[in-house]
Amino acid sequence: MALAYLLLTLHLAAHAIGVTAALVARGAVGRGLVAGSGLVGALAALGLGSVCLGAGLVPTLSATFLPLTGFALRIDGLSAFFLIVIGMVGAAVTVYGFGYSAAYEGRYSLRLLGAMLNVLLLSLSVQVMADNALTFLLAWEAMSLSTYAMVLTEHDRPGTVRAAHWYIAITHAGFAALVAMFLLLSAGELTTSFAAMRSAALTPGARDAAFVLALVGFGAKAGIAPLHVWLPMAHPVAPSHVSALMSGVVIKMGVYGLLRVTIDLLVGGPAWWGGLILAAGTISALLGVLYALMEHDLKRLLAYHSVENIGIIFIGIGAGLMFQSYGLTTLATLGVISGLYHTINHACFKGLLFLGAGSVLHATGTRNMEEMGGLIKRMPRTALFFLIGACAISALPPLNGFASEWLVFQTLLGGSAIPQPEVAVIMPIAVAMLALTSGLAAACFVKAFGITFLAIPRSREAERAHEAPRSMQIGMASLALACVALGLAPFVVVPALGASLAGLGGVAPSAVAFTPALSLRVPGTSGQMSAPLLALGLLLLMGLVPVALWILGADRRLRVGDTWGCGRIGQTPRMEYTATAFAEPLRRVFAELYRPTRDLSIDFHPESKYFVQSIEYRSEIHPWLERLLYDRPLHGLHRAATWVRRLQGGSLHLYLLYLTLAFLALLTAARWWR
Amino acid sequence: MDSLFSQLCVLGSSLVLIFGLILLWRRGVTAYISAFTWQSIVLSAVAVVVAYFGNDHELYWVGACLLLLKGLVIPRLLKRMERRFAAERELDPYVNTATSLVVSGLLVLFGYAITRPLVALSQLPTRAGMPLAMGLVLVSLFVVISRKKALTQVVGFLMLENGLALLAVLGTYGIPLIVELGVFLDVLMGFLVMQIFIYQIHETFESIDVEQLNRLRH
Amino acid sequence: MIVETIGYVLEAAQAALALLLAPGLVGLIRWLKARLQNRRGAPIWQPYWELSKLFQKEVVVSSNASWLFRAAPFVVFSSAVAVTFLVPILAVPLPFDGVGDLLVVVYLLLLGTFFLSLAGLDPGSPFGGMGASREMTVAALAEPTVALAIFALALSAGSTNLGQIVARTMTSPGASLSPGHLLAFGALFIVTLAETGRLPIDNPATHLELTMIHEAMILEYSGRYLALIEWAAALKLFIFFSLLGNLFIPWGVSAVLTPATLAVAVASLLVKLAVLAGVVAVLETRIAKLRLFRVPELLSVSFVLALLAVTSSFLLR
Amino acid sequence: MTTFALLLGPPLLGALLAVGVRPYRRFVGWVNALMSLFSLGAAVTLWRHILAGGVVTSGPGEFLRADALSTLLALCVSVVGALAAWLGPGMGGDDGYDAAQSRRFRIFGNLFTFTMLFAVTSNNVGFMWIAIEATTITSAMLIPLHVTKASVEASWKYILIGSIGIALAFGGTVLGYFDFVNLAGRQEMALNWTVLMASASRLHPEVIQLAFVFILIGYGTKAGLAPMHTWLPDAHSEAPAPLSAMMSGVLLAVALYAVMRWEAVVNAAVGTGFTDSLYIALGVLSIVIAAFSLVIQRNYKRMLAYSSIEHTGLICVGLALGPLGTFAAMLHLLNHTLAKSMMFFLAGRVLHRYGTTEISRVSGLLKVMPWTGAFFAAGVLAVVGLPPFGLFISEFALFRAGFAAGRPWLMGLVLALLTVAFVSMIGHLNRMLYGPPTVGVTAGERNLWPLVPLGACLAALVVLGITLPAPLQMLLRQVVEIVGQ
Repeated sequence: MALAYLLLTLHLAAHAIGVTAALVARGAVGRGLVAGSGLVGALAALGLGSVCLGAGLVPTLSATFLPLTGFALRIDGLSAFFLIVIGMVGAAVTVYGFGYSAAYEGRYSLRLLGAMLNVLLLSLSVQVMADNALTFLLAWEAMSLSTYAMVLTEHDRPGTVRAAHWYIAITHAGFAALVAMFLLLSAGELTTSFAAMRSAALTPGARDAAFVLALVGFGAKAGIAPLHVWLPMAHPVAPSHVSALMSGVVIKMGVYGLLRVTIDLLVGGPAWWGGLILAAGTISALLGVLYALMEHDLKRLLAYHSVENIGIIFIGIGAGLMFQSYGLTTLATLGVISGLYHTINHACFKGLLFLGAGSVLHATGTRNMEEMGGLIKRMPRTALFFLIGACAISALPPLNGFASEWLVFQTLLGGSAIPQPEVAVIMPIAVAMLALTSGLAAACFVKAFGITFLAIPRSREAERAHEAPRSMQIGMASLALACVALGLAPFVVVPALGASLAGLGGVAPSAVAFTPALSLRVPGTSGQMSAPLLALGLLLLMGLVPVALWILGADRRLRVGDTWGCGRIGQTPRMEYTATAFAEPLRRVFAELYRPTRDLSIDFHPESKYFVQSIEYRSEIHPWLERLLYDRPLHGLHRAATWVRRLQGGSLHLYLLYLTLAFLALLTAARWWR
Repeated sequence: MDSLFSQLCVLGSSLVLIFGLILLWRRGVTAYISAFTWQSIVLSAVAVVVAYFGNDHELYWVGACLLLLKGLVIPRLLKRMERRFAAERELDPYVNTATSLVVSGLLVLFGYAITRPLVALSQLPTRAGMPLAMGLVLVSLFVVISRKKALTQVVGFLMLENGLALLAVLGTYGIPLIVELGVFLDVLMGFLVMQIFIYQIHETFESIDVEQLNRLRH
Repeated sequence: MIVETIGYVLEAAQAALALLLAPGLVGLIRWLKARLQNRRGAPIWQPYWELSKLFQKEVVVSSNASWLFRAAPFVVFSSAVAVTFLVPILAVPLPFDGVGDLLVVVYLLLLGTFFLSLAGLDPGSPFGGMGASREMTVAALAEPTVALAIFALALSAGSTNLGQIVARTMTSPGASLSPGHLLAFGALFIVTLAETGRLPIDNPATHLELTMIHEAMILEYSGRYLALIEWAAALKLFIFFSLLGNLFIPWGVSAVLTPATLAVAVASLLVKLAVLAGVVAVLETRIAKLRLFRVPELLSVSFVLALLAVTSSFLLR
Repeated sequence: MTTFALLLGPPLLGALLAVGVRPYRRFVGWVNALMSLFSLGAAVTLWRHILAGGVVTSGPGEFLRADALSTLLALCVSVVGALAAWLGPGMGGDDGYDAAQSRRFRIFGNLFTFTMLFAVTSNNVGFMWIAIEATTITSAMLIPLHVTKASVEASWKYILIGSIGIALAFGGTVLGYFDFVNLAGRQEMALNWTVLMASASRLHPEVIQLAFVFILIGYGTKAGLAPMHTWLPDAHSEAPAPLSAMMSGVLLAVALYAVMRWEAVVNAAVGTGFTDSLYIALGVLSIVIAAFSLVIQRNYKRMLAYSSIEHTGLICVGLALGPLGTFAAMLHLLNHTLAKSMMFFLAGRVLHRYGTTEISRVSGLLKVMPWTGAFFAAGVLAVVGLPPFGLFISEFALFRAGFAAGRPWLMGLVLALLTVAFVSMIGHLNRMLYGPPTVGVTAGERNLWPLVPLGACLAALVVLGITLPAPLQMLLRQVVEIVGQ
């Protein structure tokens, strides 16, 4: 316990020092101090989480300085798990940030960036440790505000300010929902402590309202469709290590909050809660990946994939809640665990991918994939790390993405246990959608990796690209390692996740027993998978095949030649397949959804229309759903605003009329008030 | 005795209200000013009557002050302004006379309705005049809304204050004198400041038509 | 202990059998097709000659390609071989049953496809890109069907473990003929055609670049790399056929390890493969290749079949 | 007595000094500024007396009286008064005002402060009315410090609407007195709030309700409650920065103070239901109008003005939510005073540099004036209720009170409206902060020392956002006891 408090103090102190250092020190020293204290703080968070989770400790801390309710922290299993997530990604990101932010020197405010990075890391951890609503909300807003400030770092680039505004708008709307939700939950209890909320007696209506508000509030942060619009705007324009942190950790706070509220504070609910989360997750997953496929901006593509993966996490959690409402505790726990597992996995591989994209951006100065290519030779390490990330996010065995998606599948396959067939039939549909999602994700990452890193450079910038500096490599390497380790050791991770759910009312972790052998076994639905053996087998085979070829005496000569071009000599980048072309078949398949606008103009040769002089083809995709859901209400708001503006029309007589009318109305009310 | 007192009060208050209503069908700033002057004189007379019958010596002072301030000083200043802006004597209200009178009638009725509890509560012989005072307050508000010139708005505002003063005299035989004196001071100061602004408006806009004051919007 | 050792030996034997038989299966289909088209056709063992020839040839690699291009054949081949250890070809239960279930099989195959597609993009050839794009499209669209078929099977067997599915189906032979199973079989059969690049989705015999999928992707490969890829493709076909054969019609699969049952198992496997090869050959003779953009329609047919399979399994539970 | 003399004396003396010294000299401003600190000190002394458990009274018949509520307001007024004295015109340097303007500011600005301080310390509701009426006159004199068409228009609208409103408040005072006289007969001290309160529970409900309508409409006009708020955006946007700061920061609060004094009487007579409903009606209407007016706003001073209306509405809603709500509302009032007065001073600096109040013509503020820009940004974030600033805490307290009082729908509506305001204001802020600096505007911060007191305001806001000092908490508790019966 003493160690836990020590680590907690270290964590808080390190970030506080980081903020101060950022504001005071300048240059490489400043960056080093920021990165160093950030790293120490993040590692302390990691250690704190591991210690608490490992030893089953529940440290608490409270202070009265915060007005109204006091400041209260409590680290239970769920908090500890999220501390680990924060620490892992946070450590990698701070190290990476040291090298990445060097390019900002003299151009943008490094002070603000460094300070806000530390504030963000601190607010994240305080948030998951918070034990009353005000502490939570304070940390939540600090998180939003610090990310907002960091998104604005490159404020002079087009689109940045707008993206940041969208971000803060949606996140603040979510915040409003959360305020209402927590206050509903506390049911007049003034300390707004979580302990009181657990035992509060609420009407079913209030519980439902709180749940919906939580889904909106946390969903807005998590980026669940249709509240996801800020993600593809804000993630690309933020500095890449911040994007990694946002996508890896910040949006996960939505997951944390939703879990905290649904399975802990509300102690589970009716089946439709889970169903709603499941549906939202499914739609997000599919929409996210479909829009990602059409993206040529590497970071936007990754941002859409965050929507997809949050969807997958929600699928697991939603299924878990549904099972819980039917009393199927084992499956319920499994569902939540699968969601949590995917949470930490996504934190690692998405963090890694954003860092990789950052290195590419750092080297080429562009996010447009159509201008890249051939980077695997120019930045081999970054390419390798990105490939690991791409494999992981495509759920390829034996990496971590596969392990968690496998668990999600197993959860859903358990859906047959639901007694009502008309409800149970949701599960196979979710299975199909999830499978489609993961297939499309694989296709998308073939595109992302293939077009970006393989073949020949499509622009001079890509040709001149260089490997990222050492600190950035270390940042990426650590996350890549985490991806591999989490993939190979589900038999360690899953029991730990089970432990993290100990003491939460909505699920019963004791009901789940995972064999400590090398295989991951799912009780109830009975599926088996052994990631380490699988990896070992694949490695063995890959090693044995060349040996066998050598023994069998296969030819070993190798000649380097030109790519075959139907007899045409001299290949140029213009002959390569582009990202747009790669995604074209899928665009046709899902044309109903994309509703692309096409604009084709052909100039024929004046002599004969069988000879074409030039073809101009333009095609754009506008997410019509967002238009439908945002443009109309915004338009309505604008009209209302215009109408209200007219009240202040400049005429003094009109103003006096308002006064008189209000006077008469209130007189009437007062005279006949009962 | 009491009946004479209350009849005098009702008569006085009715006159005060009628001078207010006269405004609505008269055109021209001069008529406005004289209506206001006469109204103020009647008001001070009411105060004196109440002082006499109610045996409240403070009210003599109030009556005197009213006469001095609203019956003499302010009308003089108003007339001076009126002469200064002689070119703008024509009035052109937002609402025509017939409608104005109908609306005012309704407002007076409304005044009656809302002062019912006051009349019911009060034991004073002066209570019957209170609805008329309230009617005057509402009618003055209407005048301020519906008249375009800054000068007429000031007159409307002053009538509003007359209405409130009448209410105080009739309802409570006047508020404590020391407060009343402060109120008079405020009225005078407020009027002077308004006068300054009217001159400023005339300087900057070359007219005292309030309709022009519409550049500040939204 | 001895039983376990026998199990491991059997696993190895199974894998070896798959490796050996796979090219022959391709040869068989080609031969049957030729016969059906009134041609003499190459002998069944022609693919073996082709492979051995390719292994003797020099490799030419594009100057644009990276290490990934050279690593991909090994990944593809290894993942296919790894799958043969997991699929019950002759007997159940086998020791590696717990290493991976049906989902693992599907994703291991996806791993191969993923790297092959990347390798297609690597040399920078437009054909490679085209092939990769189409391959991934088809693979992605086939995914939901596969998942649902797995769901249907898991529903009746209560497990996604292949050994358990086979064992459960064997204990109730009537289950093979339940509507759920039949529909799932149909769905998976269409997926098999898509995943293994058969008509009407892809034409394995074509050499017209614009219509190719698989062939376009591996256009830049030669020598031993090409041999590995071809072999892996054959293995994939073999795996899908044995899945179709053994999961849905587990007759003949050995549940007790005696030489006699194993012999029966080998024989029944050969029969099943031959029947499926015949069906594919007939199909490929009778129908033409679909336009690429009509492929999704076919896949959606399979999806509907799979969905019906699941729902009927639910209702008839 | 000395405390009151120290509180009320300095502004009065400052005004007299400015009247006497002609033409204006710089020392007048400095003396004035230094003396403003005495006021501040006196307010703090009052605070200490209050905490010691006493109510400070003075003069014949308890003419002046300071309880917790008065002290809170006196503190606010003297803080903003001191800010205005230090940062106002006539302290030397190029501040854009000539000697005559400086003199006028020093005369009427000090009188304005005096009248506000007198309003909150007068025990007699009649004198309270007189003082508040006088605030209209003194502040109206300052709006057209630079005579332009716009400023003349704004001051005319302000004085007319304000005077009519305040006249109605006089009507309310008369009606309240009427009610009292009918109950207890004519008394010399009948208009003393303490006397009124003593017999408030026996007042006639219907009459006191009517009186409260007069009061609410009347003083509400000065407080900027919709729909009587119309003068406010005009006056605030056209007034010179120190005056805007005083009006937005404390004049609204003083007007609300007057309403609260009467509210206490009415609540004692008829219970809280009646006042609560009126507060909610006007408060919500204010928030609605302010929030939607912020959506399309092209003028940053008007933006701040509408934000003041929004916050006044919020305070009103808070007053309707029982003791907890009153506590939150009073804390919010204090926070708003600090934040908004700071914002108007900053807006004045921006205006001085850019020469325009149009948002679209202010660009690259962070580059042009790095410190002012950063303060401005922090101020807007504070005003929209983000941590670590005090308004976050007070708004949360307000919502907590609302939910505890069983009004979730009302709170939901208010939350939604605040979100609209938030999004709009952040958007306007971004348009000002970033982008290329406006052509023709020189970059670089000049004359940094005025930022020191403003920085102190910001620091105070941060402190209030993280903690609530015990003395303040006790003061607010006592205020709640006075108002929230």
